[in-house]
Amino acid sequence: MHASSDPLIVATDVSWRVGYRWIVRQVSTTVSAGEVLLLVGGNGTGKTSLIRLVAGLVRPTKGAIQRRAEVGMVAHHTMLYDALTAHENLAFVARLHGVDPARPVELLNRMGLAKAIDQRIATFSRGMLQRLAIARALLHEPRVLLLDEPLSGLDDAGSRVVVGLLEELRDQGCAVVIATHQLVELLDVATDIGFMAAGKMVEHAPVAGRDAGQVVNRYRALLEEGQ
Amino acid sequence: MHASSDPLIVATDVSWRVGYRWIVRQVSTTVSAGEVLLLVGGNGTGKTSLIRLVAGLVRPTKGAIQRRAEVGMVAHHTMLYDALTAHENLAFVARLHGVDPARPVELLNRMGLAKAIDQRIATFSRGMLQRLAIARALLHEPRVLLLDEPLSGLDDAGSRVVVGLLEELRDQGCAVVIATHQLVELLDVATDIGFMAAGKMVEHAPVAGRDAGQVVNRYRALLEEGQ
Amino acid sequence: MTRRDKALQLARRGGIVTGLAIAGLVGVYIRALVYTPIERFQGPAQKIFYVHAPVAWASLLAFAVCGLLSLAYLFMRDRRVDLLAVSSAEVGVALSVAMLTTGPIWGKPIWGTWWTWDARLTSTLFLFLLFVGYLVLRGALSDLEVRARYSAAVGVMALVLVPFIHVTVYWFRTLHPAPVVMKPESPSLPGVMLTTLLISIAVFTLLYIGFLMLRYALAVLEDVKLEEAAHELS
Amino acid sequence: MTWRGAVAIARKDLAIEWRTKTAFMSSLVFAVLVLAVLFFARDATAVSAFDMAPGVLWVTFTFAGMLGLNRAFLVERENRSLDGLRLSPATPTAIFLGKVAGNIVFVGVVELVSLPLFVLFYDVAIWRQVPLLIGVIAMATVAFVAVGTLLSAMVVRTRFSEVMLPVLLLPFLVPPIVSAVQLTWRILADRPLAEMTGWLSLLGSFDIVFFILSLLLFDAIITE
Amino acid sequence: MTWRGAVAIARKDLAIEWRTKTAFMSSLVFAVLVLAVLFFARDATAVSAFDMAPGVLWVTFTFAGMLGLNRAFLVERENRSLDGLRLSPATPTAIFLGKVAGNIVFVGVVELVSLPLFVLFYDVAIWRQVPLLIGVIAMATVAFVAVGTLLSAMVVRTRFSEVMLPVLLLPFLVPPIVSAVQLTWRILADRPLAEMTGWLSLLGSFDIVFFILSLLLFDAIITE
Ligand code: HEM
Ligand SMILES: Nc1ncnc2c1ncn2[C@@H]1O[C@H](COP(=O)(O)OP(=O)(O)OP(=O)(O)O)[C@@H](O)[C@H]1O
Ligand SMILES: Nc1ncnc2c1ncn2[C@@H]1O[C@H](COP(=O)(O)OP(=O)(O)OP(=O)(O)O)[C@@H](O)[C@H]1O
Ligand SMILES: [Mg+2]
Ligand SMILES: [Mg+2]
Repeated sequence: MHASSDPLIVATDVSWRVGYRWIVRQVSTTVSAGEVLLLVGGNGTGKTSLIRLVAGLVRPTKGAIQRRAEVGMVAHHTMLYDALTAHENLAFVARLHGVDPARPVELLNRMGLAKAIDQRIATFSRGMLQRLAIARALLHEPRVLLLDEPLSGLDDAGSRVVVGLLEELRDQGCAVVIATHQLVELLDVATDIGFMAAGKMVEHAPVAGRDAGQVVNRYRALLEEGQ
Repeated sequence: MHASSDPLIVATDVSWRVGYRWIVRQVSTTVSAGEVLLLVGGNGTGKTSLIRLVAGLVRPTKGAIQRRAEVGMVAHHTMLYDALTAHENLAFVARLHGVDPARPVELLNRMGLAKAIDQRIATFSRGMLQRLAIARALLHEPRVLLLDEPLSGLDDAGSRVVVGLLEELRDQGCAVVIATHQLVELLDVATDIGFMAAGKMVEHAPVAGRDAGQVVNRYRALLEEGQ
Repeated sequence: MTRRDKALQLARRGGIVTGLAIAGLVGVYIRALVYTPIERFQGPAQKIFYVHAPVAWASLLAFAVCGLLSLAYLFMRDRRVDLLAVSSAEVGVALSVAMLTTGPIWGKPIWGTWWTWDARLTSTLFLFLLFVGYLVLRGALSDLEVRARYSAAVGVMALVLVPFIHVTVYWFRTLHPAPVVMKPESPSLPGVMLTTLLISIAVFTLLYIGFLMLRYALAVLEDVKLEEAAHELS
Repeated sequence: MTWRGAVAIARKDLAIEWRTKTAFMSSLVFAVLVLAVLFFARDATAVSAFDMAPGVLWVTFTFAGMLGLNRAFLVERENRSLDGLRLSPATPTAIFLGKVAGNIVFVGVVELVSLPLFVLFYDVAIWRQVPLLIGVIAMATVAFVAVGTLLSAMVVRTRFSEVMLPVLLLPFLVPPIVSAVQLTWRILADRPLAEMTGWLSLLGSFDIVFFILSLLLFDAIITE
Repeated sequence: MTWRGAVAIARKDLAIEWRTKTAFMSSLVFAVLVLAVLFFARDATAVSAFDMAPGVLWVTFTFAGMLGLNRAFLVERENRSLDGLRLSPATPTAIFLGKVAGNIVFVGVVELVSLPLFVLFYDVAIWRQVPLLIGVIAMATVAFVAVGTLLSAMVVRTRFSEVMLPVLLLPFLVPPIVSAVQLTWRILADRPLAEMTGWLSLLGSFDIVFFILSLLLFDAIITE
């Protein structure tokens, strides 16, 4: 691991307000090459908002964010074109990024979409869309990955493929931020865990040395508090 | 439990084709009052399609479906109006169904949306939308419940609320069909489990007497086969 | 006999009918060019008449059949009726294109204008566009059953709409004389021309039936192909 | 049952429009803009504004109305809420009537607000004839909305509703719009009622026939 | 870099349209329908079809074009794919140029296909003038698409794009459409070129100013 030597995401005192409400409050964090930060927290605590801020899709009301490498993102929306096939969608992204045209097929196979490669995605099932969205995010081999509920809608096989990929990417020196509610599945791949509550990152700690049960209990306790 | 005495959903040899592809193939099943059928299977195996068929939103190409009570449904799409608040959305559904106007508030509280009751849902987070979609489905106390990935996007607290509700509903004599990938969370509430593969229901068995590990292993084995 | 054999047989018969109709068309033209006198005012341009008028009739027939079959579909919900209706619509659109091209070719020398907004032309134009819309709508819907139902609804609406458009445009026109050289009202034809025209109408009706048989057979074959492909999967 | 559903749906649709008013204000501004653009998009030496006025009025109403109509079902498509309606006990008739009522109010208000502006721009003010004119507008609007509601329920299933709705709808608008234009210029020119009965009865029968037809066909569209 | 992105985006947009052709066919049929409806939406005793022709042509092109323009960004809104573009290395300039190119092709093809029909329907055939007319159409289309692309990128963020685009866009279309109408009737009436230079230079300068302005402002719209 390359940890901490090479910070790829630096967020300093980031806050974001819509109307009179602060949705993200003074979040400061650094994610370095080889680190995987798991964002957990209750519904509506600002995980998605934070990820969009980090991606640069919204501008923080206060504070600043630095991204020191290209970004790949899985969002709640797939960012895909319904009228195109799976392959055409990825081919477009490949052209945009100037990536090897063979890469889409490679990734589609990896994500288990080989059979649906020339199917229009308007007819895809939810899980198939999620797989394609993940392929889209990884296509240009970005060193910063922002994944908002990447396992959502995936079957067990799909989840394991994604976890496997994430392990590889971490070891290759990517900086990864994952917002999720399925922390048990993702705990192994994580190096850090950030608990969100009411827009604040109330705790931010390395995973090493804590077992799954401990983390889950802490998460539940924080959820209870939030209620 | 009222099991088997009172069949609320009867599907006989249901098949559905789009173009040259059979998406659902000869599925026959009966769900009676007090039964909870868990539909599990890989991505793109036809769970959502089957649920839409059972709901009557699409017409089967072959076979027939009977529903003997009003239906409540949670789909991949929320069926809510972005421009309205949480309460207005439910109030509309309540009016459509001629339900007690106090029920929306009651359910919103139950689903943990008390604080967001007058917030426009266009600004809801994914999990909040999912909670509201569940409240919408339960509003008119339907005796047939069709839930497509009900836990998706929910935090741990939300999941537990939903599982609690499902237990109540089962014991009150509802017939419930749940498509999900999170079978561990839902196994306790299930009475039956149906494995889907390539549009077929390849196995359909009661849960009683099997432990979670067994079921999960069987699910994984079936997924492997499907690859 | 399997569905496929039946469809193939129908296609063969449709081919024969079409062949007969085309032979008839050749006959009509021999008659028109050799035995029917050249019209006094219009000259040789008038010969296109023996295509134009019958093809107009055949396309209207095709649309009417589609409308009636659409109505039938809504009651019977039989896929075959839907396939027959769309076949008729497609043949109708093809025939209208022929009508809408021969019309101006003729109209330019005769009326001195490519197009005039009289009742008949206009209602046919709207009808043509409506059925193009019908086909476009079908193309945009993937579920076969939904596609059949929705297009049937449009077919029925179109059937009811045509008389309204006709009356509307007729009133719009007749109340204010149109600035065209000659009004496209039916002139009285000398006997020989009338006979030729009637034969030609019969020939084009036959042509429509032939096309319809062919197109329907094709639709059934496609349907069979889909079903067979589907069976391979199950 | 049908009434309760229809009222709930119409109320909900109007609540959504009332909530933001963006769509309403936009439609209104749009109507005014079309009035203005049509005013300028003519060869002023050949065509006087007054002569063009009836046509302009109806072209404006048609396009503004089409915008409104499209919205009514887009709202149901956003999160597939139409599925929710179809699962509810609301009958197809209730859904149709609810949607039609909501649309008539929306389109009607846009029309009534832009009418005075039209009178102002095109200098056709004959206030005495206003009740008659409003009657004609009402009749044409009913025809427009009934057919439009049916068709928009269909095209909303495709990814192309905003382009397909006008394509399917415009042919159906020929009789009502032409009648309305004919009636409008007669009204503005202060012609005797006798000259209008023909067009009035055409418009009236179109209303009746297509309202009923749309209502009946809507059933086939909305139930699976 | 900019070129690669622009080409990729234009290509993708055209591939989407080409895939189904529904939108294209619909826009075409729509244009024909508008031509026909405008013919009937007039008081035939007062206004001759020929005099109306230039106005009709441009009203038709405006509405058909607006439909097309709306689609171009709706496609990006479907699954928020615009976010994907914004995250990509494609510069705002590339996105703008790609979208403009795709739109010009789409709108241009619709215009060129409906032009002969217009000539036919309104009986204005003067084939000699066609090159000049096409030149005017091209100039007006560029103005239309450049401003429209900028504005549709803004409205697509709202839930009301289909109503807000025309509202924002129509005022900007007044100079190009009026110029185009003026030029068209002069062309059709076979007037000397000298009578057109004024309008031509107005149209030309509008093109240049607004293309550049839209390009520059697009940056501010698309980047956060
Ligand atoms: C596309 C433009 C069209 C043009 C320029 C055109 C032109 C003509 C002309 C010049 C005639 C001969 C009339 C005469 O002898 O004075 C004619 C006859 C006829 N046209 Fe067309 N036509 C067109 C479209 C249509 C359409 C759309 C129909 C639809 C039904 C139609 C149906 C007929 C029929 C039935 C006749 C023969 C009977 C009669 O003369 O009344 N035409 N057409
Ligand atoms: N554009 C907006 N306007 C107003 N409020 C917003 C907006 N976006 C988000 N919010 C509010 O901000 C809070 C955080 O939303 P966010 O989507 O970031 O939550 P989350 O942590 O991703 O939740 P979930 O686990 O449910 O996905 C929510 O309460 C939401 O209602
Ligand atoms: N309208 C359609 N046209 C064509 N194919 C379709 C259509 N709807 C579904 N399919 C195909 O049918 C299969 C089953 O889809 P479905 O959505 O039912 O799967 P699912 O079991 O719900 O999957 P997931 O777990 O990913 O949600 C998929 O392969 C999908 O591509
Ligand atoms: Mg979220
Ligand atoms: Mg599914």
